[in-house]
Amino acid sequence: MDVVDRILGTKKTADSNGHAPVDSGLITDLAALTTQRTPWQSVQLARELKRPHSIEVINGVFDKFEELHGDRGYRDDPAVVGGIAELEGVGPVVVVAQQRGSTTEENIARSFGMPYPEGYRKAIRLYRMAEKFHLPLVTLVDTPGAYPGPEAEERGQAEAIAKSISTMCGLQTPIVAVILGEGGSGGALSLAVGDVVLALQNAIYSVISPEGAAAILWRSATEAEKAANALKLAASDLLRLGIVDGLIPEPAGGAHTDSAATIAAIKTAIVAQVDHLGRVPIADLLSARYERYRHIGTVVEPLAGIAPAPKTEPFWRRIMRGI
Amino acid sequence: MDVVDRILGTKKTADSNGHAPVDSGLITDLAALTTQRTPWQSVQLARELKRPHSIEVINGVFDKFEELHGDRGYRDDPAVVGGIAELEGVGPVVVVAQQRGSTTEENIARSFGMPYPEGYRKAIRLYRMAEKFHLPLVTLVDTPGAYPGPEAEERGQAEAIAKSISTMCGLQTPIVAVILGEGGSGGALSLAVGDVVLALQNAIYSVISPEGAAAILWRSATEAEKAANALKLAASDLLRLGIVDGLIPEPAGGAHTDSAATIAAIKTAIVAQVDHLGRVPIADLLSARYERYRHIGTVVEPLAGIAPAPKTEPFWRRIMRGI
Amino acid sequence: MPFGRQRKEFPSHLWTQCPTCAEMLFNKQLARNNMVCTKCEHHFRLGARERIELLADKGSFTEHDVDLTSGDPLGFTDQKPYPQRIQQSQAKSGEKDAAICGTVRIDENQVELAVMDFDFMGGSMGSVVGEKLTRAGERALANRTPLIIVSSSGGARMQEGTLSLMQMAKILGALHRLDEAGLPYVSVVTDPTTGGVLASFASLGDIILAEPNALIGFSGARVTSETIGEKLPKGFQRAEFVLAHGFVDQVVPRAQLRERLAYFLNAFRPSARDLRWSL
Amino acid sequence: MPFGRQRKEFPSHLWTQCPTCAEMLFNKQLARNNMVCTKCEHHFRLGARERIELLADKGSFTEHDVDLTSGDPLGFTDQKPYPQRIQQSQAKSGEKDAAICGTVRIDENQVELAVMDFDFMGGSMGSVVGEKLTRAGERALANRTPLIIVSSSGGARMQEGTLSLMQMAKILGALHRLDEAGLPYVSVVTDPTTGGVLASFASLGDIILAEPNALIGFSGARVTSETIGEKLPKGFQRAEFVLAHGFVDQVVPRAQLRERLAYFLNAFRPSARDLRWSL
Ligand SMILES: [Zn+2]
Ligand SMILES: [Zn+2]
Repeated sequence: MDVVDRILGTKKTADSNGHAPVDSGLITDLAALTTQRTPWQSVQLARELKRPHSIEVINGVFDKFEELHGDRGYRDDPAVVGGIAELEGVGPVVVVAQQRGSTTEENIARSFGMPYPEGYRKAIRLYRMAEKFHLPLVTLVDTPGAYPGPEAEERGQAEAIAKSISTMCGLQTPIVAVILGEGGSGGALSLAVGDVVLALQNAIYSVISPEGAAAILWRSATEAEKAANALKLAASDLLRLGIVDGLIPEPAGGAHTDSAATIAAIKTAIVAQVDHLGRVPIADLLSARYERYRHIGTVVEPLAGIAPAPKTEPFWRRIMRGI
Repeated sequence: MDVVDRILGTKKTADSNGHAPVDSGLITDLAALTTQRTPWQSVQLARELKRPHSIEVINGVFDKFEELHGDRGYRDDPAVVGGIAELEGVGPVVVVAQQRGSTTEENIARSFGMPYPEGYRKAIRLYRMAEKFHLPLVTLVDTPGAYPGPEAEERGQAEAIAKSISTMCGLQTPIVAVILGEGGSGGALSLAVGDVVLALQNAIYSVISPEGAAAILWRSATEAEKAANALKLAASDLLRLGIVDGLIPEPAGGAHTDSAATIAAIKTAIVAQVDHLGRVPIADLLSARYERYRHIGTVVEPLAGIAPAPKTEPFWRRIMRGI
Repeated sequence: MPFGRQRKEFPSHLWTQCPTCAEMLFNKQLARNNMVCTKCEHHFRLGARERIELLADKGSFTEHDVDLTSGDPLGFTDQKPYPQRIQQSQAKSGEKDAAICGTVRIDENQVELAVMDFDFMGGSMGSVVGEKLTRAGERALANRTPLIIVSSSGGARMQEGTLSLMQMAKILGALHRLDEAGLPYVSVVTDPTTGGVLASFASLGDIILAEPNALIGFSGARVTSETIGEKLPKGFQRAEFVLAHGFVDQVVPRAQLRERLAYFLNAFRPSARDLRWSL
Repeated sequence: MPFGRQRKEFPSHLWTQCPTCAEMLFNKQLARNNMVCTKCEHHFRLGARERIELLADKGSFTEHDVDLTSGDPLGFTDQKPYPQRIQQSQAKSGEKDAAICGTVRIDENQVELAVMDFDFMGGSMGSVVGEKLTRAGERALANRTPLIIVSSSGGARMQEGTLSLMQMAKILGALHRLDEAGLPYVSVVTDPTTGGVLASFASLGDIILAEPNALIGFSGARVTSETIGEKLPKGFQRAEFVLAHGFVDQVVPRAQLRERLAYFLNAFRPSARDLRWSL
């Protein structure tokens, strides 16, 4: 595939320029995972109140973050934080993140990191700004999901999520998405369509919360641990399934035991990925982004042969690693 | 100017195809105005409750109107009516209009034809639909102004109007705007940026209502008639100032005395204009639209010579008439 | 049906009671009326094959991707294994999964048509639905024809976990290409359309049509109600409510759906005029 | 100033009372602090020339269209003739009309800067303001530089009738071309910005910055209040209110405005990277 070749060529040029390998500091091989946790342990760690949240991560990873507010239509949603910041060695980027609180007051003010439609519409506005000014886009995902209240329904939660995903699909600028903690369903995906999608080692990303799945499928909320196992929502599962491209290692006790080290690892990963993607022609990037999602999923087609999930690494992960 | 030449060339081709002259049925020469009314009489006629309003005009001018609803963000505003319709001899077009009521109940339901921000956002959505599917856009203007309540302010009345005007400035499809009755300030302009702007003979179009101007400038709302004279808001004044390109004649007693005849005249005018504009390459159309507004206004520049309002017909009116 | 006497007089394989007007409806007549109550116009759910029958020009339907079936990428088991659920649904419905796709003509317009089937695991969207809808979008792009998707779904399929979630991005990627190519996409939203289906392709049509009284919402009303701990407004998440809030273009009775779609397809068909405009 | 004693102690050509904290401020000190109260940071209105001084790199301002003045296209007379109003405003302010435009450098970025002057007929927008701002936009497009407009206006100028209204479309036409060319436009909204100025260029910046407590609204609060016949919410139409409702990016204290503008101009400056992206 010539897109792959062109992108890999770009990568080699970057390497010979003295840059570090793009996957430096990332776990892209499951065998390299030293700590093994159960999915349920990951769920607990991902939701840990003291886990570094988006604003703390933004302030640690980027310089001179200037927050930008508002959706130009209804409200500034504090559950979504976005703006422009400097990324060391790269230059200005646009950052969009979900922000959950570390205290009860902050959680109430930010609706526990559950965006309203206007939060997604603010995100879309900032995506378009990134595109207009050719700034790479970095998103940080950390949400239990989109806010499920009646006002959110009335103002078009579904429409806002759909448009956010659609906008990211065609956005003419590089996108790096990082799942920091909890990636809750469509409310997370609407910030997580990217050229490269990374996850922290103990992050989770799921189509439904384990509690929700337990209530529906096991008819008992107490079976959440069982559901967490079945849903394959842990970062290591997501890596294996080709949903994320690499894991950012956390300290042995979890990210909250050493925020500074965690944030340093996030910074290393983001710098490498944004730097690499910035060297790829935008048309190639958009083709690869389309293909990245195009090939996720497992279908069986008896007459035309079987097309199950790729047993080897998907090509976009090879692109990322430059091999 | 080569754009003008190209557009005039297009016009000649249309004529030699057996089409009627584009200004047929229009008053483009003030000397041809047989009925002379005072501006204040025009204000009364423009606001006449029984004057044909947008839905009646749409149903008379177009075939098979299918209304489309909603702004995809907050609400469907009944003060703005829009959709797709067939225009005889032309094909499908997008129509967007302000709708005031003919009864008190309808007026309350449609907030007296004063759109909320979501009304303008619905309009913008339909403009984009016209652009995507290469459908000409016809707008009908009839509003006292944008709704001035606190909810409209909170949801961004100013932003919605600004974006609507801006969208029309760059919209890649022909636009014909018709001022049916009252053209109230920015709330009207947000539907009235066009390649050709027509007005009914007794329509008005003003930066502020005569009552509002009287209250501010004469410090007395009873001086509204004086203000109406001073503001030059009558259709004949607008034609002279180059703000509208032609007048659609009304029956001697005013449009409300013979709706059918009025609507027939509107149809003749719209068909001719849309048909003509549909023959002009879109790049030329956008250049001429830019120039149309670019040259409205009177400034004096002592060092560089005087650039007052054009004494002869502005070029875009010549384009419309094909001379 | 509160009375035993009624039950005997109206055996359920012959009669259905209308939940809106309580009229007992003869099943054959109900089917002949496209599952709309002949007395009060209550819209019952319509099967995917019947929907295609209703919309397509007679005999114009050519089905695609007939044999695409689901894998079990997660080895998922809740109260029974996922492959067993699939097999049972296939046996019960006679369909391979929750979407049927094909090329049709509607009033002479060639169109890619995809219809979701609520009877198959609640119309849930897993890899097969994602793949079939994406291919439908890609075929529309390749043939430069419009795309129509009729939605009816509880959302993403939990048994394929995050892979189901990714189908939203996969389908929207294809729809985005369709949009950039200037091709029409019409979304028809039927009862019920919720969750990840509503939060992706169902909400983004150039034209969005809904059926009367269809349940249309992102979060289940139960979840929403629990969130605020109070009763929801009347008509909440019903088609007419969603219309008033600006998210669908029209609520169209089923009897008019075919002609309405034909109208929009004809309006959006490129004309000779377009060539001149591209000068 | 309720007491005669105070009036003598604080003659108004030397002192100004802060309307927020009631502190008596020495005029020279107030001017040195860019018309911000030294005690409570209340932002007084700032003249257009002082604004340019505040924002532009020292000595970098080259004014354009200095001598553009208003005609009287309508022969407008209210309580006095329009030309007389213009002349009086010119004599009082020393300016020709309600906007001053020029090319400046801000932190080494060449920028077209337009500043409205509320002191000139309430900053009202007639043909001259429309023409000057449009030319500023066209210069930015020609030179491929950013554009900054600092708004302060009661809206369109009634004395030029519908011609004033048309200036909104004229300016937005130029801004639309700027946007299509990928050039940045930053709107700075200061006290007060209302009517047709807010409903056009002031509301459409890539970045929109407002000054603290600035009055920002489409309809006058009096009109709005009469419409509902009740009191308005606290802080209605003030910068912080408008921020909470999503229509401005930041409320920026005047002391930080210059560096904040510089930050965004630098962030939006095309880099070598862009060339590669256009491949
Ligand atoms: Zn019934
Ligand atoms: Zn003070």
